[in-house]
Amino acid sequence: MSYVYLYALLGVSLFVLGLNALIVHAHLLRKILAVNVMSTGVFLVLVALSSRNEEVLPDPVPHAMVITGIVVSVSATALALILMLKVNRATGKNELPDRGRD
Amino acid sequence: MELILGDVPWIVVLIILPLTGGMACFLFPAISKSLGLLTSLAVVACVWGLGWQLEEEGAQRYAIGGWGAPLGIDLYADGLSLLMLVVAALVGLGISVYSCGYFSPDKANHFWPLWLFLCGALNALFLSSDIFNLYVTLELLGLTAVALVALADGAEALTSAMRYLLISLLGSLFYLLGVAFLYHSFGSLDIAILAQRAEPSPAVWAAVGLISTGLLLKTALFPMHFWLPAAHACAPTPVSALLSALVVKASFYILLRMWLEIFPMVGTSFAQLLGLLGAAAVLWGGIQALRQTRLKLLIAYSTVSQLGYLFLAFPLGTSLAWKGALYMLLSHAMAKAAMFMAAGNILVLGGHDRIAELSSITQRLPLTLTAFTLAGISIMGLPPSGGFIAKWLLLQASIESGQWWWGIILILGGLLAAAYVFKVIGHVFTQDEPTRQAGTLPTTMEWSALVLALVAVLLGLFTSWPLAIMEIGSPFGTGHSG
Amino acid sequence: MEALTILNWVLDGLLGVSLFSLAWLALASPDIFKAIVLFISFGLLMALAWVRLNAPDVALAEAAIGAGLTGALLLAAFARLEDISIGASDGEEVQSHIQHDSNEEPK
Amino acid sequence: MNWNTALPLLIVASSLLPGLMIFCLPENRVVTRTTLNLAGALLKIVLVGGMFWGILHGYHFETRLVLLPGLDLVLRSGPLSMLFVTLSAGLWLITTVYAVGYLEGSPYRSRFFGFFSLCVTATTGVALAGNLITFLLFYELLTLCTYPLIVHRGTEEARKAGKSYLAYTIAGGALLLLSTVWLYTLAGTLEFTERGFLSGLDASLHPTLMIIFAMLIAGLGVKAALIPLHGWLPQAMVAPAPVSALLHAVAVVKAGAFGIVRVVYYVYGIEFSNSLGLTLPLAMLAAATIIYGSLRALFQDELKRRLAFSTVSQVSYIVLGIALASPIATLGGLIHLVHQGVQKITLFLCAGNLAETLGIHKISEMNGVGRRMPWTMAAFTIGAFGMIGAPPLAGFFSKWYLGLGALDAGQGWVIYILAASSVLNAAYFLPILYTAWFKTPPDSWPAERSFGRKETAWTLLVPPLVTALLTLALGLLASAPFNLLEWARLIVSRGFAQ
Amino acid sequence: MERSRWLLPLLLMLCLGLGYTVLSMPEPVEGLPEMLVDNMEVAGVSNPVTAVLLNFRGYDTLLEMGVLLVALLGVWSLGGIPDYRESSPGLVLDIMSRQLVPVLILVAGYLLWVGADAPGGAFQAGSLLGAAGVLLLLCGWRIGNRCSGLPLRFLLILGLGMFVVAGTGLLLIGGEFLQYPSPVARELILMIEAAATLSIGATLAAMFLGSLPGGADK
Repeated sequence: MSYVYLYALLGVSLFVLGLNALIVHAHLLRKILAVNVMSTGVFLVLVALSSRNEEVLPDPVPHAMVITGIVVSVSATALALILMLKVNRATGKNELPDRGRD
Repeated sequence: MELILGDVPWIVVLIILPLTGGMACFLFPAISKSLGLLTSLAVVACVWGLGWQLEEEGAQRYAIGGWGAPLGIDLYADGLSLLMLVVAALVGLGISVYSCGYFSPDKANHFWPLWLFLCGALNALFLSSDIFNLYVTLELLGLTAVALVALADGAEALTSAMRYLLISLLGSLFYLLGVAFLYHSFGSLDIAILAQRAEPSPAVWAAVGLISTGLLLKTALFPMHFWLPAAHACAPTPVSALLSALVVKASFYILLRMWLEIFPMVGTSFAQLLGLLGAAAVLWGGIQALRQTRLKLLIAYSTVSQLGYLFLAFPLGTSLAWKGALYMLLSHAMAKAAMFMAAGNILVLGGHDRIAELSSITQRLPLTLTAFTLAGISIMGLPPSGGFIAKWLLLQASIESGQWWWGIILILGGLLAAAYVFKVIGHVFTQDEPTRQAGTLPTTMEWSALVLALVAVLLGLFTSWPLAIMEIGSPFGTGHSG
Repeated sequence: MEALTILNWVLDGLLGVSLFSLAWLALASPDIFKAIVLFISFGLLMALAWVRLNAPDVALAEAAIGAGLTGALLLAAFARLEDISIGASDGEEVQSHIQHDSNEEPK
Repeated sequence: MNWNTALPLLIVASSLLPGLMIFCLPENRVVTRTTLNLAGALLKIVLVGGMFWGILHGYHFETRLVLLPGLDLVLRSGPLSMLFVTLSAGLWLITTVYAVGYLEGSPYRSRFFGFFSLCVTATTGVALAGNLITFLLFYELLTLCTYPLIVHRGTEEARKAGKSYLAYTIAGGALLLLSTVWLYTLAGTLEFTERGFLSGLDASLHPTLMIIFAMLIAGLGVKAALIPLHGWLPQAMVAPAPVSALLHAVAVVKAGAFGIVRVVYYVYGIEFSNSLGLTLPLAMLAAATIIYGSLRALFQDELKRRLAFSTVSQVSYIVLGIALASPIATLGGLIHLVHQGVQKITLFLCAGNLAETLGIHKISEMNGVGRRMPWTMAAFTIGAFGMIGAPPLAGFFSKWYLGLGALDAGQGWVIYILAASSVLNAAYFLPILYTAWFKTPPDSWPAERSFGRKETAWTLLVPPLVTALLTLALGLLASAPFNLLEWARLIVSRGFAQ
Repeated sequence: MERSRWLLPLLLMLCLGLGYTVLSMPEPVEGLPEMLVDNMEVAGVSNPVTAVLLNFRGYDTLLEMGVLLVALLGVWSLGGIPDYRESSPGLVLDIMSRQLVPVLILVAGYLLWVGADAPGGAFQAGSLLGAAGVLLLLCGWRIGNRCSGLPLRFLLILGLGMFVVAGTGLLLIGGEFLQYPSPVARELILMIEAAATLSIGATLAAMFLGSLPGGADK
């Protein structure tokens, strides 16, 4: 049970934590934070499982995938933030009208 | 001619062309309209070229960067992806022609680059055979779709765009976690290699669950459909036509591709669940569509219902059922795009789309009305239309495989569709005199709707050509029967 | 040698627990600004975790983009959010923008 | 494209192309529209005549288009389809002339005549269909084309009638589709063959075949107005007169009856369906409809509603004739298919005349109308007597053969049904004639339009007279060469085992 | 709170399920690393992650540059965000940014260069440039109107454009799409990375700004 699995479990728990926050919180900024935490969780799982046997170098493909994932998530967050500002301007509130579920 | 057609790698050109078109429109906004139209035409030509190549040599695999499957990324084109490309190209052309007349100049500058990037993302998605690459294309598709929905300036449009973005991101993350599990248990990201190496294990079960949930979120299957009607109804018309006809189908395509190749060993219990959800979608979507008072919301709920049909093919599993589902996808894309364009015409001329007061507007739009009726015939699945052929194939598959209850769902869905289509058409035969609203509609907007509706109807008569396309590379040959 | 592995385990455990608690606090804190700051610190700590998983490239990317830029975007959005709600936003440019579009505005 | 394969398609296209062209015509181009209409009708009759001539010289006409692998659209010229195609072609010409006169000056005529020609295309398609899927395709097309005609007026009542018409027919169509697919999966083919293609299937499938038969009859019964699926017919009378004349007397209703003939004879085969015990319940259902239709007709004051209920009962004669497993009864049913069409169209055209020229809709308003419009009422009387079954007219022969067939099939109770229905026919037709001829006319008619010396426009008067003469001719010249009886005997001989 | 009644147990179950799956994950019988190692010398760069990012899975990075550009397009199409208020930068920010920005640009250049052999590369360098851009924007600097039109747009699409041009160029000279001939692979990758860094920096800064600089075509 090397330390890698510890991080993998941490990744899973971050994923679930983010999912819970996304569903529970209504404020849009919190939802965007929750999405970011979830994606960090998924990336953690990806990279942690890539270095399971210590003797060989860790597998670089997941690393590349995670870097791509980080850039994708930053662009999605940027769009989400600007969209949130527009929603706030148009509806005056920071929440989605009918408390859409997740 | 054969020489040129033969060795041009159409498969790559199909992806690069829309991207370059998008960049060009972004660089030179003044001429974005003509550039966009030109690119759409060129994409149709490329799809024709690829179809010609596939006809010659069967399914085609193209290793990008020359590295080959496990290391590099492969593009794979067979009958299934060619059919989706044809749908995307034809509906895309119709939408490009329609949006030439639809957008005000400053909105058009934003519309064309986004639309061409979306077209590029669609082509990349249909051609890729690498599951992480599919994640990136899904993300590109999601962001462009959200940006396009947010083009319409209403509070409603912005909130539905926000909800759509959150759902899209959530779906992608579920999908990515599934990809992580698959990669770490089988060591490759390529679908073909995964198909050979996959055998049932807890990791695969989890991956199936995660990937399916993620993709079902993006396909808006029944329990997770709440974001679709608002997004499709409040978006600008060409965008809602785009979303209903193409974007929602892209995630269905990935689920289908995965289901046929990597998950065949998954028990039928999961397939039955998908079938049940599909049946619930058909009935729920139909009933909701019947209760709507606004035309675009009615059509959006009709999309929710029609998507349910596609999932009925999962529990059946025979190659006939898959062909029926694909034919339904093809004719629904054409008919739904035509319907949304017709609704858009009514909205632009009349200023509102309340169904009760449609009659005075439709008196002045005979072409749009014919387009809506023909598209309605295909949605209902009445004979001279593609919808009928799809319904016939699905019914035959359901009876042959002994699970006749899916057939009953199909029939009930058809009745519900007839109810809500005729609810709209019924308002046309009234004695009100035409509206005196000023301004006329550019004819390209009416004709593009009519042409797409005609294609949906002609699909009912000339079925040999689409069926032949589905056969290339026998994507369903491996599907377990029964 | 034995001590080193125990130390490693303690370090990892500490890092894991602090990461989780930071994420929990960031998502659950009542005040939005506090949430953002906690999230940025969570991002920085994540960079450390990537290093521990010997993925230096990812650590760099996470530090620069995940913590740095995402944090900057969040703070900028938060600031603008405050402007709008205080009503200090410059009125005319915004109003003119909303009404000018095509008559497609659903009544 | 030699003649053998092109002719059926040409016949169907001869009304499709004018229809599509008429759709594009602006409203004021009356002359072009009428010429297109008449040209289409005449062309169709010429082509049908050509096909007749071809069949007599032993040619075989069939158009085959591939729809799905193993399933294709077939238009074939069999004896039965010739019967129905000649009927619809002839009556379409007459009704078009009538409709041009009837709709003078009313709005949306391009739309009306466009859908009118599409309807006839669908009817000819139904007649010429060579297998069950082609039949289904044109059957559903017929629903789509008749709906706009019913709601043509645009009044609230018309739209309500349209809604109920759709409810019935779309549901019927769905049932038909389900049973056709089920049949296809069981039998592997849908081609109409002389003695049915289902007798070869093994015995274990018989219960499913019975369920499928019930669903097929329910699907077709909607249009054939069998009870309890007849609800839409009386409401559809709100449509303009040419629509109710051609469609509800000839095209739509006959398509249903024709479908039942196809199913019983060319899908199941009369002997096989008899052995399955399916024909008796069908005969009982038809008999019940006959009595029910006539009873309801008694109490209708509105002329067109009474005629509608009379149609409900008359069509069931055909179904009754088919269901009695004897060649003579079938002969009676088939000739009634033509006779009822001709007689009913006469009555509806006369009703249209009364409504158009004098604004009469109710029978109580018809006092002494015979004096004001003698020719129209003469045609009405001939039609009425034909319906009752008076000897020299066509109606008599069908009832005569039905009776003989019932005896031959050993179903004595049918005689009582026929007798009772004839009495009921007399009970609801004779009062109309009495009020029209013998009562004193009121001093002014509700909405009189004077046409100078003539009683009404010639385009309105000539069609009913022609159909009345046709009723007479079918009755008197029953044994002349090329007559209807000969043709029906040919069909029947092919249908039965001997 | 009716919803939390069924939400928490469901999420806990999900967490346990995923945790168990992760722990019981079988070791892949033939993973990618071995194949990667013997292809490294052909890849033109020695840092495995950059090799995978730019060479083996270069198509992913191409699409991902597209994602960045599309996100910016989406942000600009939304528009209508009030510009960042023109507060005069505080003394500390002013001095700090005068020192920091050149260092940031230098480090970005270094990261770009070292990316071939050690951890670093286009995205990290690009984000540093973006950070520099953000600092400048905070100090109230705005891109001059003269070059906020075509030149800025050209800079933004430089990353994706260079990728596409390089790919098709290689295609035309006979190889597969994005197939770098090994002798010249290193220089090609560096060129593409440089273009990518510039456009990533510009894109991230523009996204921070939020709306069209100078509202040119509003």
